Amino acid sequence: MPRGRNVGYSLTAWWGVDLHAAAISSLANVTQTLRVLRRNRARLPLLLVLLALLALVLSGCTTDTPQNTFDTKGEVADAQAKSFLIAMWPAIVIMIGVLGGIVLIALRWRERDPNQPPPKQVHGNTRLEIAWTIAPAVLLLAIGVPMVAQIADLGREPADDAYIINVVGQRYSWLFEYPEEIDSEGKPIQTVNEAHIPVGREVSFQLRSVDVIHSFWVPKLGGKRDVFPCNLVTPEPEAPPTPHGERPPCDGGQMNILWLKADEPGSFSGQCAEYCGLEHARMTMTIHADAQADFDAWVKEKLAGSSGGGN
Amino acid sequence: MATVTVPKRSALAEALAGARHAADTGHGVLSWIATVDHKRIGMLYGISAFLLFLVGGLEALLIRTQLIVPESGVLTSDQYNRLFTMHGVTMVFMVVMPLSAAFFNLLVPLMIGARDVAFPRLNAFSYWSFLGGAIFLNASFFTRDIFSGELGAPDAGWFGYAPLSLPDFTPGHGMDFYALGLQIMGLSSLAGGLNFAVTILNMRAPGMTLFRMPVFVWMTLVTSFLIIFAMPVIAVALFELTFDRLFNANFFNTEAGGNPILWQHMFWLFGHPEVYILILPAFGIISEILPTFSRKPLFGYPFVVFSGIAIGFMSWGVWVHHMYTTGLGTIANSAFGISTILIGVPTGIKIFNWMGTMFGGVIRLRVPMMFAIGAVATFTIGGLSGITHSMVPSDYQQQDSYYVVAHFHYVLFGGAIFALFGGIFYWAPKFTARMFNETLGHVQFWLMMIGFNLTFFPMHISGLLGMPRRIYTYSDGMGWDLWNLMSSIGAFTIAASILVFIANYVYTFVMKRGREAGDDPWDARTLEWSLPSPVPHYNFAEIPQVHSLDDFWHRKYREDAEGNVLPVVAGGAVEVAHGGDGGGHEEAGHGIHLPSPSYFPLIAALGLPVMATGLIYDYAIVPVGAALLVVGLYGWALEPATEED
Amino acid sequence: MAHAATGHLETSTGLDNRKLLMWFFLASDCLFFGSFIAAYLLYRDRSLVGPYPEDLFDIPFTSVSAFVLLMSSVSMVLALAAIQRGNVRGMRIWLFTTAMLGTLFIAGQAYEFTEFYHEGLTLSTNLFGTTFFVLTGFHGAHVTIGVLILLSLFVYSLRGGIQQKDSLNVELAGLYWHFVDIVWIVIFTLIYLVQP
Amino acid sequence: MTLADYRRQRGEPLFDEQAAAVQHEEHHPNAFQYLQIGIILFVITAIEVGIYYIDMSHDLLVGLLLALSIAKFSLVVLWFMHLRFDSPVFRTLFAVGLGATLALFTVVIAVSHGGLV
Ligand code: HEA
Ligand code: HEA
Ligand code: CUA
Ligand SMILES: [Cu+2]
Repeated sequence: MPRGRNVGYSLTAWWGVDLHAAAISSLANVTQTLRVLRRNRARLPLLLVLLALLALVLSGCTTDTPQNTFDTKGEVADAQAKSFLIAMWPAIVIMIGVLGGIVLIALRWRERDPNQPPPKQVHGNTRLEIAWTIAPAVLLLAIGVPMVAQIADLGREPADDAYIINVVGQRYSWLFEYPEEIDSEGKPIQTVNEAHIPVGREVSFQLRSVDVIHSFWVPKLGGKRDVFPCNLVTPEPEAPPTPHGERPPCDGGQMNILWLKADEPGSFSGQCAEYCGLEHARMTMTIHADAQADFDAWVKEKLAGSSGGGN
Repeated sequence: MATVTVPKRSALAEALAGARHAADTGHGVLSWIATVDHKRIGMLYGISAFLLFLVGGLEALLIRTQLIVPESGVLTSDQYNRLFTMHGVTMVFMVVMPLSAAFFNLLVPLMIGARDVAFPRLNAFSYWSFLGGAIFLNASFFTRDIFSGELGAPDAGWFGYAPLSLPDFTPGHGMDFYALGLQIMGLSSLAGGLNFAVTILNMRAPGMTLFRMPVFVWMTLVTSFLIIFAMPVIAVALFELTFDRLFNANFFNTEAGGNPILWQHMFWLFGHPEVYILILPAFGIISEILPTFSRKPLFGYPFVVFSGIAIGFMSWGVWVHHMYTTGLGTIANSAFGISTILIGVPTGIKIFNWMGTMFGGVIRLRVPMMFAIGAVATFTIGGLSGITHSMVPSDYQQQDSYYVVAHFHYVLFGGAIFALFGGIFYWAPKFTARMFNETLGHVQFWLMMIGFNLTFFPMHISGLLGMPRRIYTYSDGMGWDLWNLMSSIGAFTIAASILVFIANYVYTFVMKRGREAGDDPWDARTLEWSLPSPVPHYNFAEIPQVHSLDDFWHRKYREDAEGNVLPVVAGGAVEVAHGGDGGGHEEAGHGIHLPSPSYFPLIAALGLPVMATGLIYDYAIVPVGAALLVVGLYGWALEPATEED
Repeated sequence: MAHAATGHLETSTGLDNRKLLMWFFLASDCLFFGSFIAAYLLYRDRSLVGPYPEDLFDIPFTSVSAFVLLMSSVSMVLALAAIQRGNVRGMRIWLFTTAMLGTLFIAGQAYEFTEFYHEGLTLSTNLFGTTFFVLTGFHGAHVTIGVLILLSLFVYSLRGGIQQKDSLNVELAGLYWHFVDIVWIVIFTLIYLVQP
Repeated sequence: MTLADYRRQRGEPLFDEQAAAVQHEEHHPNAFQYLQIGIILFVITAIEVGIYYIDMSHDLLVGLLLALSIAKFSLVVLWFMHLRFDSPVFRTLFAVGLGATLALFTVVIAVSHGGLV
């Protein structure tokens, strides 16, 4: 019984393919493919559809919508949008390369005639393999290194003069507490689902939940941070405004701290981003960033008014 | 080669032996229920998984109907939450995993030249416990008054984050069903993983060295390893949840100092390897289809294999990328960010080698090839959005937004489901001897491709526009309306494509209008095509001697030093492959001792959901289930694997 | 426990299917117990209310039961050595001894659990109760299953079911048994002896 | 599986059908050796419990206890479970399981809230 050549595993065999020939022939093939495509006007609509889609996408990104992560209004959100783009542009280039490559190859080497004999049997090419191992690795590390720097940047503790706001997440509302603004009864002022923050100053949100996990997210100011259950070991009233960076101990869970900074005044909407039950969809909030004077005025008004109560 | 015959048989044993004999005829329902034949088990897996795909898809359609416009009231939030939880759980554990298992079962023994898997009855047990678990979990829908719209299904999301998953926050039995149902299906997968790992290492035909195995077999092996090491972790997490829910334990009880992050670690420590468990079989399928339809060997075979192994290995070091926003700290996020990013390298190797395979081939754009190419293309998009996720600062904005939903549907639907459909079209002729209708197949492909992109591409945008996932409604003015509308239209387009597939199935197999396939309709490369279609129950009349990678191709074609192809003298090799000529089959079949059918795996598997039901509703039922399990296991152990005749 | 007869008398690796299966399973079980032990360690010292481990642990008692389990490993391996030499009677004796030592261990654990319970520790008292009972409980379940397997082999051998050529059955049971034993070695050290 | 590749490079057959010949069944220790191991195990346990009652620095105690239990563990695994004599496949499998367990859960504990990092 006749048998084919044994092409079992042998590393040296993979070096056997002549790289030069392969390279030259592939170059020739690509040019030929392009020529085929140019001749074939039928593909034009496809291209147009793709372009239209791209236009749609781009228009989507510039629409002024309340939670647009690209319509950034603070340095944290800025940095994060930048981080996305650092990954997105290479990704788009690779996507076009790979998808385009697949389509071109499939069209160029399509079977023309059912009796076409099998093509030349190419088993591989080690140099190519090494190339397409190293190149992506280098590219990925190139975006990975700035990423680490950014993580450290965003992960640093809030500045010393950061304005502290305690955030208590509960199904399905947000309670904001201003430990730096104590009213006549010795209680910090509180608001529900709406918070005021000063513009241009870092705000340290100290996040904890009294039930399940929520996630604090105000897209225009910055990415989210999860709000974990945390029963403060020291009961609340006595808990002094926490020194920056040091999380007060809690039983179970932990308190997370997220610092954000608004660059311009405005009202920014946010929403709970961790599924927390029936009304997760409606656990929304608005953060009003006020110029310092307006903010002070708001605080004064709150302190003068009856302690507690909404906004 | 039974070792011992138990001296006296009780009446029960007699009856069982009788039933076993009845099952041995190869016809009728009994023969399917008691089957230990890997091909039949594979088909059972496939059919069950496809039906569950319709269930999960129906759930998705309800989700998309609810989200079609802002503030719609089609579903209540309670219904919505249960539907998306069950949608995720169904698609992951009851569709993609069992569909992959279907292909393992159908193909692995044939591809390595074996008559069955190493443990045929364990294999049957895997199937029945999967089915039992799936029915059990879906039965939860009916535990409340479903006709007045109250669904009883689990409602804490597919990853069931604690403490939401505790009875204080998700009362009712839904999450009990989740914990116990997944436990049963996990056991089923573990049994399957063990079985296939042993099968692949131990049951290869002479000459079938590891590096002559088809890539699909390799990917099955890697997947089996992942299953073997990942399943115990989720088993423990689910046990902990079960104890918390049913016996008031404190694993995740924050009041007692419990730490919810523990659940997240355990879930994702399992969960990330799990997503590669879902995709690697699909990679294997792609790696079989592309060479056949390009009429070239797989480009860089050892690199494709090693990159698969590398992916399996690296998948253990990236789980924290699901937890970037939990505040684990700069060091953890940086380390896991880098490791996650780097997983793009071995995946890229696969993509490039697939392109290399097609490059310079003679590409037949038949239906399986279309699905395989489609899978590569859409998976690439999903993988690249995965890279944007792995950028930690950028993920702070994307985590738990629709951008994630877009990412994982691109890899899961675009990668896995497309490839699995390709596999169905590719291998169906082997097991049914009929070809699916080609035109309907192409219609399905294009509908699915368009519908898929229409559904999931806009989710990238709605996600970046700040739309969180798992919200049952949204207000207008958020700028999400258009994108959701597109997604919903797309979802129904996908549904149409699935209907086309069902129509194709009916046309081909029910109306029997499908073309006769013949033994080797695609001019394929691997051993299973050397067998007659449908494959005889003993698979190989004579265990083949394997001489090379793509052995079957080399029986048909010769290759000169430059790689030019010369056909082998027509027919010769193929006939030998059948183990003789036509008449030989029947005779050959007689001398072969195959494992006899057995009811015990079914009985043992049945015990599991019964026990689980007992745990939830009435402890008195637990011993009944336990008894079934024990009887099943003892019967199984004592019954000779092969009945002597 | 008959051989799976699938037409392959010899396997590709030369290793027996069932033995390979057992080792895969044991490797997998490492992660099973590892998960529970990790939960215990993560929660050690985090219980909000007592009783705490140092209030309850009775080291001499647990040392004895750890010792019992350890010695059962010795008798197990002796059972294997016996059947490999064709000494069925010896095997029976050692199998039975092993099963009894295992039962003794379980009895000790039952005693320990009730003792703890009387001192106020339940599954829901605190984190210690939860993690301790579940971890050692799952280990106990493993031992119980092991005892059942050993007794089944014992009974089977009485009916002549195990001869020298079937020594693999004993070897497999042994692998499982030893594994359960080494898990206890780890638990005994990490949970009982090493206190923060 | 990297092991296979390694064997291949060294020209060893273990993953092939020829390997059936390379079986180590014969090297099992005998009953006497098992008993010796048993005695060592007994002694180690006794030492463990003994030092538990000796007054010494906590770190030293923990170190000693860990070392002794690793010794016990290894004795059982290598001798009673025959990993010393049996096929390297088993050894590799078990090492992978054990190594994965150690590595993964060390990281889990390290990066949990209130963990080491
Ligand atoms: C089949 C399943 C599958 C697969 C294969 C992947 C593959 C990847 N996934 Fe995905 N993922 C999921 C299923 C999957 N994922 C699921 C289900 C979730 C959500 C769970 C939930 O929350 O419900 C998720 C979530 C998820 C997250 C968390 C998002 C969040 O919640 O915040 C992240 C973060 O890093 C991530 C990353 C990646 C990466 C980097 C890959 C990589 O493996 C991708 C690698 C592939 C490529 C990169 C493309 C091909 C490569 C090239 C063409 C080479 C050149 C490329 C470069 C140089 C970039 N995934
Ligand atoms: C393999 C995995 C897989 C697959 C294939 C799919 C397929 C689909 N998914 Fe799913 N999805 C997940 C895995 C998957 N999904 C996971 C893991 C989640 C996360 C869950 C969570 O957050 O907990 C999720 C979440 C998820 C969401 C987010 C919900 C939310 O966060 O609020 C959405 C929203 O649109 C969605 C949509 C869809 C759609 C439209 C399809 C479609 O492609 C489905 C197409 C199939 C059909 C349309 C079936 C055809 C049916 C018929 C033709 C009817 C005929 C019926 C009979 C004859 C009875 N999915
Ligand atoms: Cu709170 Cu979602
Ligand atoms: Cu992941």
